[in-house]
Amino acid sequence: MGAAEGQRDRIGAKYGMWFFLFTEILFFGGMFILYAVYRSKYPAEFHASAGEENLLLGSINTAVLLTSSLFMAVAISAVKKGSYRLSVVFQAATILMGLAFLAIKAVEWYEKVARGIYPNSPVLDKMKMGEILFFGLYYVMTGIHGVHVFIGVCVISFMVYFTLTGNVTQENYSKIENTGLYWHFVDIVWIYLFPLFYLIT
Amino acid sequence: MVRDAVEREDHIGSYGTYILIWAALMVLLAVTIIVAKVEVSKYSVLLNLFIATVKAGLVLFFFMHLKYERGFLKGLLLMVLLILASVIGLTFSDVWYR
Amino acid sequence: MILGPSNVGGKIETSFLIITAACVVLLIAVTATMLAFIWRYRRARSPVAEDVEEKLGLEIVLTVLPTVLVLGMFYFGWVDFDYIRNPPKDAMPIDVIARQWSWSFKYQNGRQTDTLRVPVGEPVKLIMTSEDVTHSFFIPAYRIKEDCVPGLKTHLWFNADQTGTFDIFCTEYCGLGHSHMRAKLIAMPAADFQKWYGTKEEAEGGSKGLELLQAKGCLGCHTTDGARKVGPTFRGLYGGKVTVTTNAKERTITADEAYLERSVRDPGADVVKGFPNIMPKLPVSDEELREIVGYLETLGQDDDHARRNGHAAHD
Amino acid sequence: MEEITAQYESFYHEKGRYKGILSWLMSTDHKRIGIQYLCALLAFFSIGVLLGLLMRLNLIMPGKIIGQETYNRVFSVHGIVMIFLFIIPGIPVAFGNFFLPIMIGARDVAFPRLNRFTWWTYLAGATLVVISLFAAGGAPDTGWTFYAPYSIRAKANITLAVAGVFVLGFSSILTGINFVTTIHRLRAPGVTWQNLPLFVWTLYATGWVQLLATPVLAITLIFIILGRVFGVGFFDPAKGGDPILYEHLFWTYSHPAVYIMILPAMGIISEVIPVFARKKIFGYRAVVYSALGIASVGYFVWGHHMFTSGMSDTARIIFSFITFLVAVPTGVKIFNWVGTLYKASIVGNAPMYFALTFIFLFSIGGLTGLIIGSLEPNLHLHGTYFIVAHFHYVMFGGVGFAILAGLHYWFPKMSGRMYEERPAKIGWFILFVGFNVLYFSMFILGYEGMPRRYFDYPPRYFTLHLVSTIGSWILAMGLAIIAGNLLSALFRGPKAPADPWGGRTLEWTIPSPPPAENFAETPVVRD
Ligand code: HEA
Ligand code: HEA
Ligand code: HEC
Ligand code: CUA
Ligand SMILES: [Cu+2]
Repeated sequence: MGAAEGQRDRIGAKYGMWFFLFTEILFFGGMFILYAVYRSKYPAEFHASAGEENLLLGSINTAVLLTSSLFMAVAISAVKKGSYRLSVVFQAATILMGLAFLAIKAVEWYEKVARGIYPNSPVLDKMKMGEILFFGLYYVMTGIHGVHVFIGVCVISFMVYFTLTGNVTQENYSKIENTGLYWHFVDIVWIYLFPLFYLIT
Repeated sequence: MVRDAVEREDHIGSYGTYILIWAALMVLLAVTIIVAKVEVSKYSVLLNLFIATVKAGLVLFFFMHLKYERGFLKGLLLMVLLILASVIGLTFSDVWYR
Repeated sequence: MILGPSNVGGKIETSFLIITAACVVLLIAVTATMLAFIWRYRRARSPVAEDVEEKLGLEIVLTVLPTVLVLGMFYFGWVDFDYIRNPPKDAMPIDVIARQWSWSFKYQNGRQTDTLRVPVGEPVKLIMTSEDVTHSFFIPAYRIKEDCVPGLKTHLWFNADQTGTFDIFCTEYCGLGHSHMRAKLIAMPAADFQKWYGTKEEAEGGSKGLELLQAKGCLGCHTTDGARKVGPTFRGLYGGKVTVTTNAKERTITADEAYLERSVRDPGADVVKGFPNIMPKLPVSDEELREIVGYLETLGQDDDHARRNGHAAHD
Repeated sequence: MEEITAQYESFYHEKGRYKGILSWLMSTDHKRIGIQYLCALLAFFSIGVLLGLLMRLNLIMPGKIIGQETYNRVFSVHGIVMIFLFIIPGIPVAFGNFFLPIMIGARDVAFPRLNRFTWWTYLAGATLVVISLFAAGGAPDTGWTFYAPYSIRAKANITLAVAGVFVLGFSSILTGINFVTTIHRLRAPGVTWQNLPLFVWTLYATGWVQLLATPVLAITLIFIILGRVFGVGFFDPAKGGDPILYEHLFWTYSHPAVYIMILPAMGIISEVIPVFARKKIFGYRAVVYSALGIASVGYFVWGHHMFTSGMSDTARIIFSFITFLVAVPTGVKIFNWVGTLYKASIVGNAPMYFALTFIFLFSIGGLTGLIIGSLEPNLHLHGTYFIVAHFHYVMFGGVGFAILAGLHYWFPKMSGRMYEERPAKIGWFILFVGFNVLYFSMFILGYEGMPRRYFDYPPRYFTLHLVSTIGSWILAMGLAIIAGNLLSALFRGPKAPADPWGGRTLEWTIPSPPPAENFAETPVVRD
């Protein structure tokens, strides 16, 4: 045990990651509290504003993210089985899916901004209070989720590098395993964001 | 350490299971969109949240291997979710009765 | 039952004293036991320690006892709470408007003042809100307070039992002038109150301009008596010399009518030296502005501007 | 247990990749990191103390030394520095880092490099806060609570300060994760949950609170920044936002935060008292359960800061009720400490003096907490100096005295030298007297209705303010004597033996100061 060995404590590292995810649950939890309160105050406005969302793009994005999770899971199993080539391919696919998600998200944001709907915009400030809050929450929650996706993409890129250089191996796969946990968690957050913003019409 | 003996042999998920889970997730995605569009009842929002929870459960238990973890970790996760739920509940004890 | 200057004050005081007494007893018990043990079991008298067996029974007693105690305290904090929070139906409503950094009280007949006057022996309900940030309305003598939250109506009620003049403080930090956001509560005999309530407003202020200063909240930051508050005093302002910062350049100008109007319409344009640029743009119609400026002109002239503004306001 | 002679060099002579000052700044040795934290903490603490004295000075002659605007900034910075830079990280990062691995027989924490990283994030956050004091716009003037909507409109450098606090929170979370994982994974054989030192237990409970409460603050602070920079109106009534919701989110973190402060302090006390009473703690299990009880129930009482905020009456009653429940496990702890003295053989060293005064002062602070936790008295006392007195009693009388107890108790182990007893006790006495003069008068002030955060006040409060200010000078003197004594011991004190107090925990089995990897071989604890 000790310092050097502690580093190789795979289970310790996994626990650490889970604890971090608990933190993330409460971090997003803070936003969900806000959402819940404002939705209970302004149900009609939330209902109406959700209709403005682009359901098609939202659904595609959900599918993209779920698929990326599949790729990530496969990539990890591949490392554990020693098929590094396969793993790298699937990691790259995960990254592509992540980037696709961000691109589609950008299109959605762009659509709204083009219509003048963004925080503090003259158009938005003239709307009803519940609608201002809905779109404020929309930007903040999807924005912070997007930042998480982006961080995930960066981390997975490092994992690709580590797998190629033999830093992540069949015996020592903590890093990629924990990356996977993070990626799946980000996916779960989206699973909840999707109905809350697109499906409450 | 002895107490980790069980965990030493880590679970390796099979590709087949993963693909099945993925397929289930896709089906649930379709269902949830349909539920929302058809507006079967005014409870469709709750139903959608329920479906989301099932999806999240699938990801948690299979993709994140929670199914193969010790009860300890599952218990902790449950505790965290309960705390979040209680915080929301206490906040609403203000919001609803104000 | 302790009586105080108001009904709710007495109730709160009673509950405070009961709970405090319980706490003092507990504190003395804990401290005395500790001191006794320290004395009895100090090294010199008790050279060898004896390990004491853990007694489950004792531990349970030591858990249940405090539980009962705290539940008792909770109860005494709660008994009159519903009474204190729920005003009777016939209470006279008064609107309280808080803003940085002054109070306005609006009566049902439209009368608006910056001093709260209430009749003794009649329940009064305050309906409170704020125009900008969160404030808190506190009458120490009555032992009650409640925040004034923008976008929300909160309430307090009381029944004054004695005549007198009492302080009103703002107890939620609201920015620069927080500690000067004070007002007075005057509890007066019901008959006097009715007389005051019935008379027209002119009787008090005398001038329309002064009333406007009060109503718009100017007097939250400015005084007319030469004391410095958050902003410079109005006394001796008109016609005197003022050192101001305009576009980051300092200059000395004469406070003429145009300057006074500019100061209200665009407070950031000329910022008086020695004061922060925090005066808000308040909604004032041209008509009202003329009244205000007209009033300011009556406040005399005082060339010694430095002395005028160097003097700090102390009660 | 027999003494391990130092085959290793002390960690002061670590031979690593880096030389000189970098061998400290880049070291991943938990002991070095702990000492660096301690130095940083004490530096910020001194700033906070000076600001505190400045406030007291102003309050006996408002407007003569500093103006109203300055005063508002001073108390805000005092609060921010004391809370976020000093007392919340406080015990865990300094004493926790140094002693947690040793006490469980490990060579380091679970993630040593992460530990190093948290030190840098702490410093980065602190730097941001410090920059916010001097950058154009001026120091924040919102109070440490950053209440919206004022904090969203105020012109001062709130964005920077809030960003700094956010980074500090991040550091705190990572420390929590690190400690919880360490305690789960790195216990030496024989160190079980049933005989884990109580200080470690409290760090464990604290770790969970850090982990689960801090993210709520993080997101709240992000909302403030978004509100200021992008005009997202979550707390702006003009845009439908609800200012009270801000208070909910803020206190959802900041009440549990007071238990982040006090739990490790209680841990120190639970270590010190048995050692100087020469016996085992009375009711080990009760003390452990009560720590876990405080940590978990403490999560659900935040509403007691909002009894006059316009929150619903239903919520007020619920929160007051839960608040009273928290007092029970705390009471259990007090009873067990006092019970430990029964049939003891009490040695009167300085750490014990501080520990026993902790019990007294913390009881005053905690019991007044119950007074303000009651529904009716709170209507009177909220926002007055009564609250200021309450939290200084729990935070200095409690945590502060525990830090001083720990500092004296572990001084020989950390520095390898002994301090002098006499000056320590003289300092203790003056500090104790000054403390009570300074803060007890605030209870009376508050009862008479003196509002807090007031730069200026009606003259009837003057006498008590004067008494309080004089107390602050006495207290400063005591603190100076204590600090001077420890500083001179650091350079001139005699060499300390491995176990000067007769301690039973593992850190006393290794030389003072401990060698680089703590233990020559993994210790095995038999009970
Ligand atoms: C270390 C920090 C710390 C600790 C430990 C506590 C502990 C407690 N605090 Fe305190 N509190 C603060 C720091 C802390 N507090 C701060 C900083 C603020 C102000 C924030 C701000 O507005 O700026 C505050 C404000 C505050 C308020 C809000 C006041 C207001 O603004 O209106 C309340 C109200 O309920 C409260 C209550 C309590 C209670 C019930 C406890 C309990 O945990 C205390 C339990 C302890 C005891 C009960 C005493 C010991 C026990 C015995 C002697 C045994 C016998 C007793 C019994 C069985 C009852 N605190
Ligand atoms: C840990 C937190 C901490 C500490 C140490 C202090 C220390 C002091 N504080 Fe305060 N204070 C706060 C936290 C703290 N404060 C907070 C959060 C607020 C609210 C701010 C707000 O309203 O937003 C506040 C507000 C506050 C006010 C109210 C301002 C107002 O409302 O207008 C006043 C008034 O006098 C005051 C005074 C002092 C003084 C004189 C000191 C000091 O000078 C006292 C000196 C030191 C000690 C008592 C020693 C204790 C010993 C230790 C902690 C161990 C140190 C170890 C070594 C020296 C080796 N403080
Ligand atoms: C929030 C506090 C605040 C309020 C409310 C306020 N003022 Fe001011 N006022 C200031 C400050 C501070 C200054 C000095 C800095 C400046 O010139 O902007 C000032 C300056 C002035 C001046 C120039 C004074 C001089 O000495 O040169 C005038 C005239 C004035 N205010 C009038 C008003 C009127 C009329 C109102 C009400 C409609 C009002 N103020 C409301 C804070 C306030
Ligand atoms: Cu208004 Cu403080
Ligand atoms: Cu609290």
